[in-house]
Amino acid sequence: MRKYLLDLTVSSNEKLSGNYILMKLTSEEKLPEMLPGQFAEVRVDGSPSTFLRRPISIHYVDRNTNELWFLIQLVGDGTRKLADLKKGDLLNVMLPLGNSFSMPTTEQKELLLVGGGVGTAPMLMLGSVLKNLGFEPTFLLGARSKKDLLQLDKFEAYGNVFVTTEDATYGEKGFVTNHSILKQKKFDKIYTCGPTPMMKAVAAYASKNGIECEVSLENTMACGIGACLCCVTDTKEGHKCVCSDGPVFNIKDLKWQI
Amino acid sequence: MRKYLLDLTVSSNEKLSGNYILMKLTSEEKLPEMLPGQFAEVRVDGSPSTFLRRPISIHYVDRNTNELWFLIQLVGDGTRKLADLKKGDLLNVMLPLGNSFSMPTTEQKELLLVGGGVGTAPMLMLGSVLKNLGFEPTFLLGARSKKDLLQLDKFEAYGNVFVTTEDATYGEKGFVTNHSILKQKKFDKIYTCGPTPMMKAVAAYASKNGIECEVSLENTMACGIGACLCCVTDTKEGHKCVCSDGPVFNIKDLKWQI
Amino acid sequence: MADLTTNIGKLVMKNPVMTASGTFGYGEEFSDFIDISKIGGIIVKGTTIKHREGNPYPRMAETPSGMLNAVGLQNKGVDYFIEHIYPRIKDTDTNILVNVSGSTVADYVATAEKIAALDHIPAIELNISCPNVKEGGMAFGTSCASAESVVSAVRKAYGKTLIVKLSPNVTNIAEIALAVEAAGADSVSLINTIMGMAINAEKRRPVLSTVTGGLSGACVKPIALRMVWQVAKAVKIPVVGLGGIMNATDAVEFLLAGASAIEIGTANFIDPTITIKVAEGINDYLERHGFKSVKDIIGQLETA
Amino acid sequence: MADLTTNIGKLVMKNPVMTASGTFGYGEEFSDFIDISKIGGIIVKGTTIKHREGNPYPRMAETPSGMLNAVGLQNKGVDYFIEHIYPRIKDTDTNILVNVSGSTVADYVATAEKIAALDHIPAIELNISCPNVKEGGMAFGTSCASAESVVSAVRKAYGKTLIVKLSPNVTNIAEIALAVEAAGADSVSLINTIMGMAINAEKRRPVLSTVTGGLSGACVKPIALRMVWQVAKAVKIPVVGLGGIMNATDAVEFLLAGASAIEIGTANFIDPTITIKVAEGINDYLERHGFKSVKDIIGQLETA
Ligand SMILES: Cc1cc2nc3c(=O)[nH]c(=O)nc-3n(C[C@H](O)[C@H](O)[C@H](O)COP(=O)(O)OP(=O)(O)OC[C@H]3O[C@@H](n4cnc5c(N)ncnc54)[C@H](O)[C@@H]3O)c2cc1C
Ligand SMILES: Cc1cc2nc3c(=O)[nH]c(=O)nc-3n(C[C@H](O)[C@H](O)[C@H](O)COP(=O)(O)OP(=O)(O)OC[C@H]3O[C@@H](n4cnc5c(N)ncnc54)[C@H](O)[C@@H]3O)c2cc1C
Ligand SMILES: Cc1cc2nc3c(=O)[nH]c(=O)nc-3n(C[C@H](O)[C@H](O)[C@H](O)COP(=O)(O)O)c2cc1C
Ligand SMILES: Cc1cc2nc3c(=O)[nH]c(=O)nc-3n(C[C@H](O)[C@H](O)[C@H](O)COP(=O)(O)O)c2cc1C
Ligand code: FES
Ligand code: FES
Repeated sequence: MRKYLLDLTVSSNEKLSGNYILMKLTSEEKLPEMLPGQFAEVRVDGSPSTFLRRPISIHYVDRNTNELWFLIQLVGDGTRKLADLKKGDLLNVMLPLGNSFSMPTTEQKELLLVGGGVGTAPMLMLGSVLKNLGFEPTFLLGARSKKDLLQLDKFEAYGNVFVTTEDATYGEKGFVTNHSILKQKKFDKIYTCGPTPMMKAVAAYASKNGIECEVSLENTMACGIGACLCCVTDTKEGHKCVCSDGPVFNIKDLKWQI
Repeated sequence: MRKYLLDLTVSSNEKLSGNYILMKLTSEEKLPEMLPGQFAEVRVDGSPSTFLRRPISIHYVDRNTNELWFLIQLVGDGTRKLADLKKGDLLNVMLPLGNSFSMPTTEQKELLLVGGGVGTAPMLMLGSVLKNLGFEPTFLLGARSKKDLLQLDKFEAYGNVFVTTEDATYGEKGFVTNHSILKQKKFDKIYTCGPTPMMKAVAAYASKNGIECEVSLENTMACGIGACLCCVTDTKEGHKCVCSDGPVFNIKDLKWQI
Repeated sequence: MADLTTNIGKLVMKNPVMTASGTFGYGEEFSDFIDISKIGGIIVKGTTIKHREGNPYPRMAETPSGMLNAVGLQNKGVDYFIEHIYPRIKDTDTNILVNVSGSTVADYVATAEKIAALDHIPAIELNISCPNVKEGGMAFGTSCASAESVVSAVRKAYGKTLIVKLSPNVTNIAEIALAVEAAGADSVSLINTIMGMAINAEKRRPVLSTVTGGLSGACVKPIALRMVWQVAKAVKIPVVGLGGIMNATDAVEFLLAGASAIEIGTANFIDPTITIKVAEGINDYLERHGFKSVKDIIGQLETA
Repeated sequence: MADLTTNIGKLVMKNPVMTASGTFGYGEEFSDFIDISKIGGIIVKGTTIKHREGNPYPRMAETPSGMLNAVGLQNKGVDYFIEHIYPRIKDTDTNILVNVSGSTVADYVATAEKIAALDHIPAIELNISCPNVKEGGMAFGTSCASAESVVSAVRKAYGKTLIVKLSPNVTNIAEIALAVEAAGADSVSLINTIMGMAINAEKRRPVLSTVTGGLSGACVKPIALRMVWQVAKAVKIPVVGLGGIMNATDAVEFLLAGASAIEIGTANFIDPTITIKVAEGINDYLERHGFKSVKDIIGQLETA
């Protein structure tokens, strides 16, 4: 897929509950094709401690308004600087980068999309694409606390949403893998993105139940396009780049001890 | 004189003609004592290429409004970043630094204040102080072109103002040292700040005519308080720091070939 | 348009901008962003005789105005390169150079010999300065004797343009450059990364899997520029300068310090079009200052 | 409040924060901003046997996340120090150390002897690593033999705590540290500045009067941290770590890497209160992680 280097215009940049922002970006040109699971490398200007670009997932693409959405957790200087951007400011992005979640096979009907924390970001785009294809995806979203649950209303537009919070402020208490839906319903394919321990627990559940499972990994990145080999992960075929061979991997290809 | 490290609040930041800004800063506290010729070391935040503070002269202190004024030429990333500051933003400054212009002796009545380019900055504060002491200072201000003439109306409040521009767009054409006022009037003391070639020409005029002359030097600075010895200039007593022994020097103490 | 052509040994380049090994993949990774044939030369990934998995992750840490890497020469080996990658890139209309690494003199020689057989590879860059591998690598580049031994051996086996990439982790880089010149190198390139380290204070652990890594990016420019100047004064062969070049002004500084060509590394990550911008910016500088050719500024720093 | 006291040889410090020579004047320059007696130790300017004018200006160039300086040990000489400066600063309620420099072994010894007579100076830092002087300076710090010779000579003449400041401009800093330890030093401090260079492309001239200068500031931290770690593993004497420390987290990293104390240099220029903030920040770190004493984290980096 062709990659672009673009100056996009911020059309809105909203502070969400907790420590998150929802940034919408637009362009005079039609936004390029992007697939669910892909990401952008964002240049952060005016932050002396931010030397490299920052990888941010494609949260959603609204083709009607020609807007690209980012859902960003403010964890350090780079992301905090992004929160300062105002409507009309420009943001330089390289995109779309990486592979994408694979579409279900003809036998796979019941799809579970598991997101944890800001790892829910790519799940919205994935859910919308699956819904457009006629699926009724199930979302299972986990968070520390109610304030860390992001975009619930948006997810509800594309499927049933189940929630766990660690402090029981919303949905069921505990981790996503404890949620009762996993006992009630049989899924054919699981997609997940979130903290590594969560993804490993989900992968363990999937592999125990013989369910196909794709995970979206994080890693420290420099180039974002497979050129520097800084972002590798262990796979059965050796080191693979998370930025270009991933970020999405099928758990059967990883060397996870699950 | 005691030095302070302060977070001042921008009360206005005006773009002037040419490539200059007039920044006014205030504080809830009374601004400290400052003398004409002293400067501040300004911390520039959010500019990745600006590692050290930037020295900026005290342009003027308005005790009625409790405002400190900076007159700044935008030459690089640091000064350009300062131009982005808006009313209400904070600016971290160390001040007042350096020595100051010395007050005239009892025999010195006719005072000439020569400023070139943004070197006019400290001359406004000096003029206002001299006027308050009962003097009628004469200002001789030089600039490339009309658009580089700054704050003329302000200077006029404190004395007669004569002007040269290199392109004859305002006042007499040429350099300050060509101005006819130097032939018409005999001065007892000259203060000057501006580009080094201009200050040397002024110093040569002063020394030829036996007039006392003080110049305000520039140099590359790191600490601004005499601690690092990065900013020395040659004097008859050896290397002296422009930041703490200066920026104001009497030309008789310098080793200028004039 | 000024004349941007420059020579490194027998190598003729349309402009002095090359890409630094390990930062530009095989060039293809950047072809969505720029026309890579407009670059003076593309130096591909560090290539070794055998497949190398490289170091475990994490392999990268950001630092003030720079980054540390600990990739450790991950590559599929020279045979894989020849069979699978070379055919894809060989017809790019620019110079394609291979960065050759090894753990023993024999490894270096064997790899260089295989590359010598490739018609469309006019030169190699011999990497005797990688700080991220346990054996060989930097060790060859930190003493005159070992640098001399590996370069002479490769020189015998490799007839095309031989550029030797020096390590900055030494007391006297000019001395090493002289040894390399005496051993028959056509050119030296410098600097490779500087050995550095990052710590995660909260976890009380190193950030990199290998504890130490190689520092690159804007932060190293003052050191790189100094070394290029020292080496250019010492040797007669052309020098290729790199380390922290982020824009055309930086590149001009290296040319003035004595480099006949420059390489851009880490800056590619921040702006994938930077190579083209730097080539254009060098041209602008030359025109603005009234120089007809880039050769008019090489080594023209006035220090008197 | 955690226990911040730390020892360097016989020197006891109330906290591990010192000021790096040449960046903090004689301490007095900062007393409008902070109570300097709250700093663990103040290392005053490089002092030589005779008055030195230092290098011509310009002496400073800003670089990405750092700066170059070419001060060249400007100072009025040790006698002037003893007569005019020492009386003013001697009663400051903290450790005042003198950074001793020289062009010959005899110079170093003579200066150290004079300082030894001062009751309120409990230690010296022997600067064998200044890159900005023509003679001596760094030359002593870049070979084991010369480092050994100057340190043994000073050791004989100086009975109090002797800290030797090492140059980073070497192939193997641990080797130099071992030589210095063998010669009788009580401690080593590192790093001094890294030799670098800046060019004004428009003027085609070096920025500094001396062409090259010493690089310091945030940009050098990864290199300094690596060297401190290497040296701390090699020697038994306590190590003082510095180079690019800008905040308390940086300081903790050096302690974890094995430094028993740290020095702050260039950061003083950006924030004249930084020494106090770092001391407080180290305390916060210790409390947050449940450590009773700073000694509990010195060298406690887990690399396994
Ligand atoms: C493919 C990919 C997609 C991503 N998508 C999103 C997204 O949609 N929304 C979002 O908020 N974040 C996303 N991230 C994470 C995001 O890139 C980091 O949070 C961001 O780079 C932090 O930058 P910073 O300057 O704010 O923090 P820094 O100051 O760089 O770091 C702050 C803290 O975060 C840790 N950290 C930094 N980068 C990473 C990383 N890549 N992985 C794990 N920990 C890190 C640091 O170790 C440090 O503890 C994604 C990461 C990857 C690799
Ligand atoms: C005591 C003193 C008082 C000053 N007062 C004022 C003032 O009131 N208003 C004002 O606009 N400027 C003043 N200056 C100059 C001001 O400090 C510089 O213009 C500023 O530091 C440039 O910062 P920058 O990041 O914008 O430019 P940079 O990117 O740092 O530099 C841009 C260009 O300016 C040159 N330059 C940078 N600093 C200096 C310097 N100190 N002297 C000479 N050339 C320099 C550089 O070589 C470069 O060519 C003063 C300087 C001193 C020493
Ligand atoms: C991620 C990464 C990988 C690198 N791999 C190699 C390599 O394989 N061979 C080599 O000679 N240099 C390698 N280098 C060093 C660069 O080619 C270059 O010498 C160094 O980064 C300094 O230049 P820069 O500051 O412009 O990046 C690598 C650098 C980076 C950042
Ligand atoms: C302006 C300046 C002057 C210095 N003078 C000396 C000196 O006289 N003696 C010395 O041993 N080190 C001197 N240094 C080196 C510092 O003490 C310190 O080793 C170096 O700057 C690295 O630390 P930093 O990055 O925290 O500044 C000087 C550094 C600077 C920036
Ligand atoms: S970040 Fe460079 S290869 Fe993935
Ligand atoms: S700038 Fe440090 S002494 Fe003047």
